[in-house]
Amino acid sequence: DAAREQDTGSCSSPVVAAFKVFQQELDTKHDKYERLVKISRDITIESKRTIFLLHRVANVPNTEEVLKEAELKLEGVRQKIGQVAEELRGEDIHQFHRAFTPGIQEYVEAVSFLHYIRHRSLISLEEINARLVYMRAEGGDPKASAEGPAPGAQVLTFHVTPSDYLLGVADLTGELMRMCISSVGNGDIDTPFQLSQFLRQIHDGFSYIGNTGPYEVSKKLHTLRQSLGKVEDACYALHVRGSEIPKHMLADVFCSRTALLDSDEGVA
Amino acid sequence: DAAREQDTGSCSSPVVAAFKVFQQELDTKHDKYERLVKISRDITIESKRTIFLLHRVANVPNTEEVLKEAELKLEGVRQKIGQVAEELRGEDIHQFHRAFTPGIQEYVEAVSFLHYIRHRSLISLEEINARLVYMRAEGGDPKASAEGPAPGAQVLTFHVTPSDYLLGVADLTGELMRMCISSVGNGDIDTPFQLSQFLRQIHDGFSYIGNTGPYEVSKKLHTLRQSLGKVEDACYALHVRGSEIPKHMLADVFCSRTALLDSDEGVA
Amino acid sequence: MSVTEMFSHIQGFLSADQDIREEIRKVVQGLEQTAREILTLLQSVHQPSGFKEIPSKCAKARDLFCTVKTQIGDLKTKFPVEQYYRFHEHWRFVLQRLTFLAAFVVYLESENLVTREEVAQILGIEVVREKGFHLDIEDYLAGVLIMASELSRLAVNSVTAGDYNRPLRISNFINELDSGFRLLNLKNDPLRKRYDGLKYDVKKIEEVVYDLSIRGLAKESESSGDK
Amino acid sequence: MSVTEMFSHIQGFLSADQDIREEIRKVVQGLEQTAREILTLLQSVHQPSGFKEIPSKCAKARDLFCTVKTQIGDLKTKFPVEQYYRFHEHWRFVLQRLTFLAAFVVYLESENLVTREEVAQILGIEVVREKGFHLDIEDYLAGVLIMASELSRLAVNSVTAGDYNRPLRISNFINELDSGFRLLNLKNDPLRKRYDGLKYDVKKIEEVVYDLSIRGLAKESESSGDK
Amino acid sequence: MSVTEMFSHIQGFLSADQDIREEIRKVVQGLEQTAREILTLLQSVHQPSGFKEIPSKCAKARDLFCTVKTQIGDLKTKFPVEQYYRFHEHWRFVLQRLTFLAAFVVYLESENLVTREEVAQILGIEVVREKGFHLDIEDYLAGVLIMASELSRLAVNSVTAGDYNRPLRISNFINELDSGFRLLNLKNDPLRKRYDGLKYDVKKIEEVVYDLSIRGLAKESESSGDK
Amino acid sequence: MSVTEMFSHIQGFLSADQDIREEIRKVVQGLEQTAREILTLLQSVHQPSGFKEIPSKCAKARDLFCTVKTQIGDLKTKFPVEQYYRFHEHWRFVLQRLTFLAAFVVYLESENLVTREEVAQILGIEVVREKGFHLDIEDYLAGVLIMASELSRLAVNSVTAGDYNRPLRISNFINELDSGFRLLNLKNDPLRKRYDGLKYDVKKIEEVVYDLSIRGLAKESESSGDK
Amino acid sequence: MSVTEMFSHIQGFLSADQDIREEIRKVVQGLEQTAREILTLLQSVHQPSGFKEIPSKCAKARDLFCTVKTQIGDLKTKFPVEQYYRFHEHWRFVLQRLTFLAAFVVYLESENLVTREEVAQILGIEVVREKGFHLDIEDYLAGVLIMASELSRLAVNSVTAGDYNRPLRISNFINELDSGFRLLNLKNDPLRKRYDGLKYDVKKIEEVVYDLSIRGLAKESESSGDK
Amino acid sequence: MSVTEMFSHIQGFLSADQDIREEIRKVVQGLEQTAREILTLLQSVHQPSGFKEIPSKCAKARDLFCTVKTQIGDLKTKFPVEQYYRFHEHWRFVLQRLTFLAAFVVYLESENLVTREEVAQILGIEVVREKGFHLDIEDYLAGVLIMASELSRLAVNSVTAGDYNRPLRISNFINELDSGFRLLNLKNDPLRKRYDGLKYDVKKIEEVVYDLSIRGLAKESESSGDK
Ligand SMILES: [Mn+2]
Ligand SMILES: [Mn+2]
Repeated sequence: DAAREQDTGSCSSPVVAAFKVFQQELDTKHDKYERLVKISRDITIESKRTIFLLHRVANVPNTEEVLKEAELKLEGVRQKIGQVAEELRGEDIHQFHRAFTPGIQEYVEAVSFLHYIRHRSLISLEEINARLVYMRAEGGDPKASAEGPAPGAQVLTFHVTPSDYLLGVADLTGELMRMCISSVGNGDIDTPFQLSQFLRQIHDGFSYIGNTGPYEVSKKLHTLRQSLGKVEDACYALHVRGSEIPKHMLADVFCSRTALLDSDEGVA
Repeated sequence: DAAREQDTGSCSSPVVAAFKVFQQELDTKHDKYERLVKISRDITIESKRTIFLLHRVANVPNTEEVLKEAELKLEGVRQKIGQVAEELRGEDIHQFHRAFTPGIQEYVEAVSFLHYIRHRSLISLEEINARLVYMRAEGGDPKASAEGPAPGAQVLTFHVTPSDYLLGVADLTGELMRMCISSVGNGDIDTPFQLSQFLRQIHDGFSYIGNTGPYEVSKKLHTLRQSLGKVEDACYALHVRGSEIPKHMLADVFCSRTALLDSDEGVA
Repeated sequence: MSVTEMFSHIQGFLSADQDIREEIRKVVQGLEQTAREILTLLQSVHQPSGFKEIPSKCAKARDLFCTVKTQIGDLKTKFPVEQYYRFHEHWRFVLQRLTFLAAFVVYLESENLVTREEVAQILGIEVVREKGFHLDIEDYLAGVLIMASELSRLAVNSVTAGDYNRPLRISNFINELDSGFRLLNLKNDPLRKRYDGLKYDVKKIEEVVYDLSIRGLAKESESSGDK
Repeated sequence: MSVTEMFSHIQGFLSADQDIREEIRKVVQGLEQTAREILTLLQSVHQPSGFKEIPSKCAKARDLFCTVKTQIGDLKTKFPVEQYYRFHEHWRFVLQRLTFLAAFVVYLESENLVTREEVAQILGIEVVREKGFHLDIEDYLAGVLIMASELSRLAVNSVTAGDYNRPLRISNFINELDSGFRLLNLKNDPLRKRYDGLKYDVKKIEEVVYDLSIRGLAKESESSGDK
Repeated sequence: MSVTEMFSHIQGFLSADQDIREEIRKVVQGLEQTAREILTLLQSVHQPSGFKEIPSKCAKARDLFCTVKTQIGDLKTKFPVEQYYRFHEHWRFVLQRLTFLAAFVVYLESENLVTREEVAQILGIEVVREKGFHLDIEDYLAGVLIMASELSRLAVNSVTAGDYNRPLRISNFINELDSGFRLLNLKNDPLRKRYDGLKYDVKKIEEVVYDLSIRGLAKESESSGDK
Repeated sequence: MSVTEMFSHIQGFLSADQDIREEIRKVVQGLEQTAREILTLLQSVHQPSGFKEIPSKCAKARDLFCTVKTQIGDLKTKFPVEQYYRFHEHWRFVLQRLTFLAAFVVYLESENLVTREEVAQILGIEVVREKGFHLDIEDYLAGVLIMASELSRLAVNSVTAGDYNRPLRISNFINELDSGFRLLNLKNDPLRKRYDGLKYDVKKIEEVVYDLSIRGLAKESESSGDK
Repeated sequence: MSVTEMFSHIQGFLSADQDIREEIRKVVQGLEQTAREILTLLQSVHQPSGFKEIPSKCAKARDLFCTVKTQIGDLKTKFPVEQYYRFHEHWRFVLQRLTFLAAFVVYLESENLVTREEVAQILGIEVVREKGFHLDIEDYLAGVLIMASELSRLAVNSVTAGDYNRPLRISNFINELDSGFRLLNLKNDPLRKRYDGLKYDVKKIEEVVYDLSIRGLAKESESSGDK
Repeated sequence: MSVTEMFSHIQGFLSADQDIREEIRKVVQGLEQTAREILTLLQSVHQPSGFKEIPSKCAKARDLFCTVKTQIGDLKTKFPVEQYYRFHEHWRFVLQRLTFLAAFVVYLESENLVTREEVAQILGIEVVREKGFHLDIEDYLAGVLIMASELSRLAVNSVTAGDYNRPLRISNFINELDSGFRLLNLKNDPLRKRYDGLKYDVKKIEEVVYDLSIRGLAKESESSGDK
């Protein structure tokens, strides 16, 4: 390669010399972009699998174990996000944002789903970002260390943008809706009402933001509204069918049925 | 992970047992698909860069060196296609076709471009496929060798489908058009006429196929027609301006001009 | 080889491909016809009167599956076996329907989940791709999910027909199926969408069981609930 | 923090963002206005009468670039410097236009290709991202390509104005530029499209040079061609 | 004939065609108005109070169908009969609506499925294409499917109005209709899509019957269900 | 007048127009903000606990409508009144939202359909175009249709909150609205599409009433149903 | 007022509006017809033979503009003048075409740019919005841009017809027009897009002038170029 | 007649219809194949060498049109003639292509515009709808417009092949065609869109003529231009 360049007649030209630098710069940028796309795909896949895992919570006796496994998977995802952060070290994060935004949104969806199951609350952007702080280990990534001994190079952070957070939370509502319908099917009558309350809050939050947010958010509003509708319908059905029997009887009925249907062991 | 499965109450169920097998099978398939997508992206990028390299042919004194470098790059791409073939060993190629078709089309575009520059002819599907035959080296890829000592495992082939070939050739016409316009700019008056002849043949070929081919082919026909139009216009302009001066003078004019413009060294 | 020859050559490939597809389409149409006939046969189980006739209807369906076997046998001859996925879209839909019908028959007969092996055997095809024309796993799963939704309908109609026992058995069955599906990591594809529908089937059946429970109609099933 | 509070919090982010964009838009409008004024100034070089005035027009353009500097200085204060690419789309277009204008002035003055450093200096910005508000490489390249197309027009109009010398110099210049661009691996993006246009500019200039050559009008330039 | 003459001649054809379309559009607007009036009339059957008035409402609807007849009579005069399919799109939609309304009236009167002959007679048109302005078979089927969805709504509202008998009869009727449709080999067109909706109507009605059964409200009707 | 003078003159017109649009956009943004606040306020009626607070929420909403009035008052000053339709697109969307909110408040307070006059009065605008900034009839209708869909949601949530009375009243209201709309001959435009959604709302509410009826929960409300 | 009364009332409004639009459409069709006739008349200037007939063709076109005036006079009676922008889309297109034609006639007659006042006068409408049916400024500009592209065609055809003088005059005219447009701050709308086309017209004409220059054909015209 | 009988009956109709469509599709596929062969044959006129062979290529094309005649003859037998418009979409596209090819052959032979009668005769069909399978007027016009764009390409390639005469004749022909089309009042449909493309063809050919004129290459042809 170098040999050829030597031979090129016009290689003495300052214009061509300048463009050789540009070539380098552009290729480096595109290569980085491509690496980020690949990491993002990995993040997406692992986050999606975590979400599937979390839906299994309702069907296993030991919830905590599933949650721990999910936590472990997400720890792996966070390592991948660490790689993203590593690639972005010293870069303008927005320059490559399009390369990794799908992965990050999916991570937000997964981590907020886990958080909801654990704490029945919405994880905040700050809480998410707080876990995306990386300390460089001793024998750290050589590529990263090659950047030189900049002060503070030991700590690396990744910041999820507010709009990626919003988009991830918007998708979370779809998973919560699925969880709600499953709960009803499992005879769990508390979760749906909790979920409808929670979803309503998120829905009201998004309505409050309305069209002032990024375009992608407004686009997801319709799906969100549909999910809320499904959850409200489910609660309505639970209430209506509950109306046919006095409250104190309900517990008895459920007791006997729980004995009856062995695989029907809801979360709580 | 295994521990959790042991604990699951319903793990004795044959249904659940069967689904565990399904889970394995699906995940394996998705993982393979994902790996193929990534290889395909690499193939695309390297093929595109080869095409850019080939456009530099007109500007360097030693054409052969550029062609060799392009050949080298494509050899690298073929190694990647070898990885695809390795992944597809024993699989139905059409099952994963969507994962790698963009890369293969781009490779066809690059390899047929190189072939045209060398031989001024259209590479055939058979010629392309003939170079996608892989012999497994002794210390071969361990993943591949793990598949066991199947007879004939030493030779691996990859077959470009006719429609990927067509789609790659359709894109080639765009590159040929670029080459034609550049040639005119470089004062090369033979290449454009050759190219217009060649493009017309390809165009007629595609018209002959018409809408009997895959949908994507018909979609590219419009661009192809535009490229042909640009090339025909360029030849027209060359002819018209050539008409203003007697043929025998033309050579003189070009001689003096070649001396005049130092960087204007065309291919032929 | 000239460019023109090359394109003629390719055109040869393409028209051969189209001919194959045309042939496949015809056979698939026949298969769809048979599938619709089996469905009509089995629909009667939703009728109050149809409950007693289940065994005879299943037997007749089994007969029609022989026709299916013949038709699929015909289909297999239409294209090289190793190119299954090249033409997959053509029979994907009908194979899912047939899997559903086979699964439904097996359920009606034995209240068991049909295995992939059994479906393959009923349809006269393979389980493993390497062995020949086979049943894609996602098509098998899709067929099973269609059955789940048919079962939720059956649970409702069982009650109308006065059979308070069946819904509880269906409930057990569907719950187990649901546990199975929860183990899978699905992509955002049609199968995922269908699987989302399963949650509604489970919910519907749960509601039926609830209705029976609060009315004490589920009692008798307790004894016979171990099917 | 309640869900409501969280959304208020996020809403805070979002409206701050919108305010910044609003501010940026206003400054960018001013920049576009100035860019149009510089363009109008430089357009006169295409007029037969305009050729002698090039130096004075360039001087005036340089004056207007001071206004540009002030406006960009204002722009820089509107957002945190490390978030350049967050708002890039807002000024990308005008920065390409301004690069074109700077490159055109420099060409008219010296017949040299403006460097990225020079553009940055003329606009009062940085070359290296780390140092502050900078000139993105692709925007620099786009600006240079706009100039190439302006030069092909200039070659044509030079002949009309009776200057048979300039087209040959432009031809040399553009050919060198073309050699430079050939070194780049571009994505399928707007820049690639613009670069495809360069081939037509080169072709057009080549045609002009040809027209001059066959008429023996390019002769005199041979002596002065080494500028 | 010169090119100009030829094109003047052609323009004559084109404006004649446009005039016909304009005329057709106007008559079709009138038809849509009448169709909306009939619909409003029949909507009252969904009201608790409306159940007793069914016969009188049907009679009034029959009156309005006379207006429809006149309007269609007018429509027929607007174009040559053998060009029916040339302008089909203009009246296709309203003809489906009118078929629905005719089918609904007939169902309310007799609980029978209207035949194509009856619809044709009510609308004053032909069944057989060769005989004149006719009812296309696919439009007939579309109209029948619209009615099916109206009947599922009627089943729900019957219960609200305290009529526990009607849903069972509707259920039988719809099941028969469903079996009928299963005999058809529909293409992948709008009709097929509409037909896919039928299974939701069937399911909905089955759930209504279920609700009545489990609460013992369907008892009395079962004995008198042989209507 | 030279070309330059003419275009300077025209630029004066254009920037005046752009300034007006800029001003309008700003005021409309404020209106949207207020509309979102009113919406957030009224959303609480869907909460189980929110039912008792309806009067107080409506009162607060009425307060916010005063802000709306001021903002619209401001909007009116931004452009000459006879150019309403020139800038209509800018406020069309928010005016439909505000109409919906006004209609919703009025419904919650009195269970009546807000008239165009009332909306106009609540928003501080005119009904009659000639008198000034007015409420376009299609925007009024669009707002009313948005409310219909909100009411179907309210019917569902009322039941969940234990109010079995409200759905029946909503059902009557929506049926009346539906009859009203059936009187209109809508073009094939966005309004028509929205209206097509109304029949889903009607059906949804009918099913709620059905669920209450079959469980005897609608009994008590029927007696007191004359609101 | 009952809901029914209210909606009947509204329907009155809606049909009145639809009638107006129908009327407008008809008149606009007539206008389009006349515009096409004027265009055909003026097209002859592109023919070698047509150059001498310019004055007579322009006179005939002026006659046809009287018909236009009558038709626009008719159009004005179809709707209240202050609702101009309510129906603007209906005549926007034809008004731009007519402006183009008027501008072309004026150019052919005097080689001047038609002013907005002149167009208004030719079409029998107003310049100032307040005074009545007027020519929107953006429609005037669009019409002028259509003419620019017609002039680039005319430059080409002038050379074919042996008139080497006209292209130079057109070139000056178009350059002036281009400078004029550069004074405008256009939004990102259809007009902006059309304006982007102007630079191709400028370039095309410059190339024609170049072709004449290099062949020494522009010589004579240069001396007489002060028209 | 029971519902089942009725639907069996209907299925009879539907399959007859589907069979007809299947048959039509097959014949149309054959027609498309022949059309592509004719096209390939005629494409050679764009080759420098192809110009002399025009007569022989046209003769061969005429031969292939006999095949077309036979195929269309076959097509006619597939459905009742009065249902032309029922199946129009199936052959519309290929009929436009064939019209283009016939028009192209006629142009190459005689440089005349093919009439509708001639096309009909070449294809072996009718002009008048009442007489049988005919050539719809809009399909004829579409075919003619496709030829116009082929002619603009031919004009370019004629020059490359050294024939400076032909472009001038094409230019006259296309101008006449353009005038013809300007007499038509086209709706906003695909034909209108295609017609908008004609003006690019006109312009393109005018530029070719210009290029010849300015270089004095059109001289000789002008004298002999009265063909
Ligand atoms: Mn998700
Ligand atoms: Mn390419």
